Amino acid sequence: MTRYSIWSLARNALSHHADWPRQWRSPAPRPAYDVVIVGGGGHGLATAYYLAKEHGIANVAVLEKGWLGGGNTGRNTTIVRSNYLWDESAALYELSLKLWEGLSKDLNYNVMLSQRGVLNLAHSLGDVRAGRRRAEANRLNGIDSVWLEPEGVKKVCPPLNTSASLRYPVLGSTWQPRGGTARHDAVAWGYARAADARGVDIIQTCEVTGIRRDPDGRVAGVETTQGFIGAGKVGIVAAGHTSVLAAMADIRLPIQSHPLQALVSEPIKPVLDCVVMSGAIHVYVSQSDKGELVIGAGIDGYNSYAQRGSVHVLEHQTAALCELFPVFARLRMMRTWAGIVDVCPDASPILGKTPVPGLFINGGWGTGGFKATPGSGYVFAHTIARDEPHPVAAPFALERFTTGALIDEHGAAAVAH
Amino acid sequence: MLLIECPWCGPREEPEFHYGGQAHVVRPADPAALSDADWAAYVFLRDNPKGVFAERWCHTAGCRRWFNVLRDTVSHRVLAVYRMGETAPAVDPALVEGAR
Amino acid sequence: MDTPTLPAALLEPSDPAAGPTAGFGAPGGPGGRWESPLYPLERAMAAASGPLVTLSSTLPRTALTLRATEGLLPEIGRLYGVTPPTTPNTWTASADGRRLALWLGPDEWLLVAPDGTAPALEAAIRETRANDGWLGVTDTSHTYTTLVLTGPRARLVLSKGCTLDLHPRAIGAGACVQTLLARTRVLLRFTDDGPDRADAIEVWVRNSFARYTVAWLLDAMTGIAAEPGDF
Amino acid sequence: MTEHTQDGRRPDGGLIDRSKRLRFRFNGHWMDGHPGDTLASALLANGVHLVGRSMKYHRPRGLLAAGPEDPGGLVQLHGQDPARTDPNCRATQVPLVDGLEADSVNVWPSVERDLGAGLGAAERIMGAGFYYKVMHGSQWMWQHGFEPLIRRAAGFGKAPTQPDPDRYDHRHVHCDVLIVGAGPAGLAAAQSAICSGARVILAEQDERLGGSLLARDRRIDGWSGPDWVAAVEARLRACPAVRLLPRTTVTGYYDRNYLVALERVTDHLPLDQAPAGRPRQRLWHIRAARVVLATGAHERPLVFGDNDRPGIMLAGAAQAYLHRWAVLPGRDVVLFTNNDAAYEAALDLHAAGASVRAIVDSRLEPGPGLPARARAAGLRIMTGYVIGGTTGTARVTGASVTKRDGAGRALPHALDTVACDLLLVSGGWSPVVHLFSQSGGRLRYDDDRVAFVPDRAVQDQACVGACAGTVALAECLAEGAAAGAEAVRRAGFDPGPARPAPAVVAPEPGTIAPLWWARPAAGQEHAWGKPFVDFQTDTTAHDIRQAAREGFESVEHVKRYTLTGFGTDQGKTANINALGILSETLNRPIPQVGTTTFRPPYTPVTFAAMAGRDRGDHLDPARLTAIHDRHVALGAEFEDVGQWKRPWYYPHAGEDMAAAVARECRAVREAVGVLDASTLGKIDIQGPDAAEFLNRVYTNAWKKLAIGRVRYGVMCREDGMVFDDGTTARIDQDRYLMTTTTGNAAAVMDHLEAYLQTEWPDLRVRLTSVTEQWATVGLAGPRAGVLMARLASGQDLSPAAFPFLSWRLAVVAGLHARVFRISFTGELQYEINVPWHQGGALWDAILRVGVDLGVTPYGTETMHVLRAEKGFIIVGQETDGTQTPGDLGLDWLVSKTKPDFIGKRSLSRPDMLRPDRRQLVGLRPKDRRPKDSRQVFPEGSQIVEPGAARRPPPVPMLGFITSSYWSPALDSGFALALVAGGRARIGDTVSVALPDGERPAVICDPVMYDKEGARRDGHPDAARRAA
Repeated sequence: MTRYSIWSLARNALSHHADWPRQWRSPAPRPAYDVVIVGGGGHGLATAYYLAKEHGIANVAVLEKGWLGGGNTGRNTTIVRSNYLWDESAALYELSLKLWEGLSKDLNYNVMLSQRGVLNLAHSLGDVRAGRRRAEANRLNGIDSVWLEPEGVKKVCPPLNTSASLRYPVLGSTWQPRGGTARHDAVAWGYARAADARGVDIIQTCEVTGIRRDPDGRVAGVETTQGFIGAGKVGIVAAGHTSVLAAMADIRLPIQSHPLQALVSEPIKPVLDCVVMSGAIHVYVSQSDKGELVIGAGIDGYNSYAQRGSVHVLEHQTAALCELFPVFARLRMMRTWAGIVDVCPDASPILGKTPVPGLFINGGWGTGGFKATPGSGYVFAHTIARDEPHPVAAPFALERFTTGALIDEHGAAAVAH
Repeated sequence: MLLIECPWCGPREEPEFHYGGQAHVVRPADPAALSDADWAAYVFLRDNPKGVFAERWCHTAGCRRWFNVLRDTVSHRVLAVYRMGETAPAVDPALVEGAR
Repeated sequence: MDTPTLPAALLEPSDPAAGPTAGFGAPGGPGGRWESPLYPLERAMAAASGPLVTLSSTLPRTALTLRATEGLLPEIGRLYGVTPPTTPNTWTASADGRRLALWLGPDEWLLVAPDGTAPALEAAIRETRANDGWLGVTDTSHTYTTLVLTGPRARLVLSKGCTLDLHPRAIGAGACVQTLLARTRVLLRFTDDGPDRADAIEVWVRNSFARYTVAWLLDAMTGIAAEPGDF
Repeated sequence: MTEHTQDGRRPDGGLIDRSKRLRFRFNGHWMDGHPGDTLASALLANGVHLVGRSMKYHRPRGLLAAGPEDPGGLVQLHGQDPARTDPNCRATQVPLVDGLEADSVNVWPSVERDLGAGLGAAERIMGAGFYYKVMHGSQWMWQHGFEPLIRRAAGFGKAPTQPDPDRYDHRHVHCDVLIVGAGPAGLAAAQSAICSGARVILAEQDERLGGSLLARDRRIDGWSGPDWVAAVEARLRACPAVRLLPRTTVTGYYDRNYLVALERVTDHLPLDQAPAGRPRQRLWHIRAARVVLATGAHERPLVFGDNDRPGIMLAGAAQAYLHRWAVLPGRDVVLFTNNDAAYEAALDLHAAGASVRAIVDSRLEPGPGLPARARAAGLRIMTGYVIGGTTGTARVTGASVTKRDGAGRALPHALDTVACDLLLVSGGWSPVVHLFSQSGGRLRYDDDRVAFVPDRAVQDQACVGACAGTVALAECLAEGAAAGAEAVRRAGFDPGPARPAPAVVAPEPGTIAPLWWARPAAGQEHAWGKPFVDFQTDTTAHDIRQAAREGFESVEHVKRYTLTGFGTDQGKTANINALGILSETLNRPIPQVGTTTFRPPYTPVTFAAMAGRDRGDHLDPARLTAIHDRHVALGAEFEDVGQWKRPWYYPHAGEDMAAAVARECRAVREAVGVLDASTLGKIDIQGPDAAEFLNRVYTNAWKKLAIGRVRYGVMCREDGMVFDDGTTARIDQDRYLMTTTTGNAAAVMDHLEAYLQTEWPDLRVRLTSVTEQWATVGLAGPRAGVLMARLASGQDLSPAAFPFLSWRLAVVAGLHARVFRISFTGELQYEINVPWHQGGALWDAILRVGVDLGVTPYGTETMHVLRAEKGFIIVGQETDGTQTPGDLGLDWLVSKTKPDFIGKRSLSRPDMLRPDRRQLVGLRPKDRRPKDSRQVFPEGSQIVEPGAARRPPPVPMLGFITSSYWSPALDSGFALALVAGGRARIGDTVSVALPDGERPAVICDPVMYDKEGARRDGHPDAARRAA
């Protein structure tokens, strides 16, 4: 792997950037691999990378039906934070945030992590109680979360309207300074390049159409649009299509797929220097390095695989934006899009083994998967490699729906739904 | 924005409706007789097909009736609307995007 | 139309203290027996009204929510003077126009009758219960605030917050629909009770939302004269 | 200061009103224009080509196009009112108004001398993906050094610093036919659809109808283009079923022919001329039975070295400026084309007096139509040549013409550098398929037209004219007419006889051969300067090739890696060239490289227009009780509970919240308090199976509740978690009245209806919400009985005659009421329900009659304190969706004998049986200091074992505080908490972990006040004192 640096950049500038090597190969699939990862998004690529790096398993293929990062990795609003309520989630997302903090260096790829801080606003006394509770739990879990009164919120985010005359005034906020945003595409590309360098085969436009099992029920490989590929183990990491793939192995999941829409404004000069989330009035916003305001909200209510949502949802979230930031009202919505999010009943992911030996699932992240990318890949790689859950992943096993040990993060999800 | 034909009120815009997820999930007659796993399946496991989905909607802002809809989750096309207690009608496969 | 052979109690208020002029204060005013949530807004509503659109509120009426099966409707019709309609999203009226039946759902109607007749009407309808365990009747007279929009641009004002096809070709006198207006559920009843049989559209909204709805309508009426009036 | 004159304006012609002069200011210079001008046409009339600077390299940029596809001419509009400043406006779409002020964006200190342009050598480094390859070594350096620089450099205009003062409108309409675009095809469609009775809407983004007919010299039936347009417009306006929407851009095409359009209502009017009350913009929501897309086509530029200088313009744009605005954008003209149609621009400019120095055609053999006319006109035509590069800085000064080598590459040396001040370019036309694609339609690449054209439609629609790839005017008109008639027919109307085809005078469109990049010869690729593809994001052909080389082969990857198409123009002129270059680089045909999907909006939409009227108080309805005005008059502070405004507390003059709440608490415990409880949900339940229904939805037993009695119940969801609680009264044999919590009222109603309609349709039960039928006022306190007796004179409502948990009909203050004896405070309490509209009268009477008893209005905060002293839960405060009834100490409410109720089965799952589940307990400060109200633990505080918080994280947490208050009655702070295995730990000392250290606390029974319930029927002492 050619290392990226200011020197390599300068050297390549001399040749007008004509000599840069491919960031990852485009190999034909081999007949079989030790592990096949289904899904070339951030989580899948991270899984492959950590399988190779942490567990020495490099005979791995990542199969992507379209282009790398073309699913939710390239469609989310790029928020990174770890201020989750329950211990299990806090461990997972904080592990992830710690990996984020060293990720650019680890991957030799600038993923543009920008730790400019995340506000989760409270608009009712109930929000205040929940916010304080979360900040306190975070603090005891070693997460840098604090509670801010409205004056403190205004200080952190001057353009925010903290006037008491708002329909739902800002009564305070949690504040995680280490939270922020990252460049979503770079995460996929950086992991792909690093995984490829360790020998992982990344195969695009290769759609999995079936999961083949041995007579004894163990997974044997996957049928794809490029033919059968044998596999000792298969990991499904295909956000938006988790249920569809699981169904190929006759597994029903407590997952429903919904559209999640987002939008950006035209680029403007820097005006917003942190991430602002409001679950109560349904909007969250940050400003990208390109100058666009990146805005999201809650999911559309119905099941869909269309990557398309309903416009009234966007109207409600822009109304909420205009309420919180009246100075943004004249700015313009430039681009909208939607992803498909797999939602679990308790707003926590499913991460671990399945009833089919050799088949593993990592999905159901709902609206919050991007921030978990490194941690998810890290613990999932461990789970696949050792055939037993990583301790941080263990509580997220499918069995929790039978025992009742749910990890209900509705209060901590960006928007309660 | 979906346009949904309420069986009584006719086509109305999506915000008038409340989504109820998969249709035809029958509540077990004797939950106590079920294993934990079977009960969990009833409470949590739902179909999530890419293609035709039989689902429930309630016309909350209108006549407050629940009814069933067959909808293509890829094209969002509403393929059929029928009342509670009725069985799903057959669908012309040519109309289904998700099957492609 | 059924010939009404109604007991007097169903025609006129049974409670002599009720009625629009009764109570502690002026009708609709503060402290009255029927204190409208709109009394602080009546002046603004009058001021905003003009030849293109008027906004006002109605006098109190009795309203009963009726739940029944279709088989019970003829009997209720005989009793009430008008048979509740089975055609969705329509309303029917008694011969004298004082009693209305609005379709709310396949087994649900809103009976609208002169103020003060609720107790007797409810009791009378309940009598029919012997026929059918499915019957329900609930006095909802005090649940709604009813507004009236008239004028050639009444529909235009509603179209700013209502997704229905409000074109006269699609909806006209005799229709009643439950839908959303801005961010609130409403019941719209279309009549031709305006001047020269023009539109008079009743907007039924639950009391707690009344001021929001009026404020919203007043805002939607602002500048209406400067807007192309075609619909 | 330079005085600009309109020396670019021709003496006659154009669709402008020369009788009026409009003054406007650009970058500080005052200039003139006329009504009918856009800012772009007025600037060109004044000889201004340099409008702005590009995003990355700060290159000078001018006006490439004349419409919404223009990538470069972004300005910040100012007005008299700084709150109305508007960033990133496209000069080609800004109608000129008197007094308009505009500045270039992203320049410092000025567009002419911009320091950002001095990057010099650094530019060389900044190839595609440059950011990803540096600054990955140190998070600190990146975030504090480099990223702020990038952020400051990026972005164009500046956000306003004040709230937007304008109004925005929404409309919802339905129609039989929506025609998008009023060019020739759209007008023809409209013309054949009108007068049939069908409802037709014609939306046009421009302020004038006509589209390309305003920008070309055409004749239809002997009329000039604009005259024909005017005649059609007059016919359309005469038809009442037609709605014309000029200045209205259809921006989004959604499911089932649902389209959204932005109308600019007053943006074209000076502030003082906008009628009062009119909205600035209006968002139309259109549900159409059929849609006719007549959205036209965008011309695309050619890619060659330094192809971005001001004065380089699309050929068709120059024609538009000439014909529509009578502006000659240059005097010495060179045309560079790969198609015949662009020759017309050279001919038009030649006819208008410009000197056409050369027509450079990349093809060896132009077609026979327009090129022949150009030749006949004596114009110099160079076929088989390309332009390699250009000269000039703030404006193009010359074009270097070069031959192509055997591989079709541009040779590195110029055959001739032709001096010019206007370089016209035309790479062919791209149909505007954005809306078609948004609707789900599939595109097809057409090799002959060198463009993507609509293929399979999935909605009820038709594409006509240039949008469908049709070029010849006569065919556009015919397609439009046919589509209009067909749409009318499908809607069930008779379009009448077809009009005869009009006689059209227009040039033959001719042929085209693709030229994606006039690529220099091998090894000389950088000889001619930067070949720009996306003029706004500064993507070059080299960037695209580099991306492909690095493995970004999907067009989506290339776009993201190079930022092609990510500007405010969304790549309208760039995307197809990028695709062409990628296709050549990968040596794969364009259809195999793919296209991108188009998503809304077609052009950007103002946020406030999306929000419409849902701003300020209209963001969400504030639900008010019948008694609201009384609370306001009493000076109440309000709490938002769902959409409701509830009185929180009623501060007297000089009182803070703590003092007010303490006073209210004492009033209830010692005298009598009055609470507006109207917001609780109320459901009238009728039918012979009502008791059975209650038995299934509540956890406890309901079949034996007597008429006149009331019972408390808790309901779960199927997962066994507490969902809501409240009391239900038996009103009659088959009739019950259920109350729900305020916030859950609608959810409970939905929950119950769903079970009735979908699971248990056999149950004869009818539900009707009566939340707003009743106003509810609670009287609580030892003197409540006395007050009640006064209000209900002649009726014995004393605790002896009217037992706890029962209800009565009564006349209260002269009003017919239902009175309930329930208690959420532990005191003697009556809940009086009267018809909603009489709530105010009841409240007035209570305060009047009870004044000597010390009757005191109390708010939700006091209510919360009092109920917490009694250990009563509040759903949503003691619960968060993860508590079973048992967790809350409500096991006594869970029937052991009922075979089933909603959620019952879930309660026996393994996790529900864990002894260490968090259970509701009370908590008191261990070292209690009387009168010290600081001894109130913050709500949400976590509870740990003593000393644990001093250890490094993660610190095991036992639970947390759900409710915490100062209790005047206990003279102490106290709390309710959920603590692991808490009920078995009563008496234990634990720590409340606060940011500044641990506080010791003792776990206790959650009922901390009057555990024996002696006060429920009225405290005898208090009652005696009151008497």
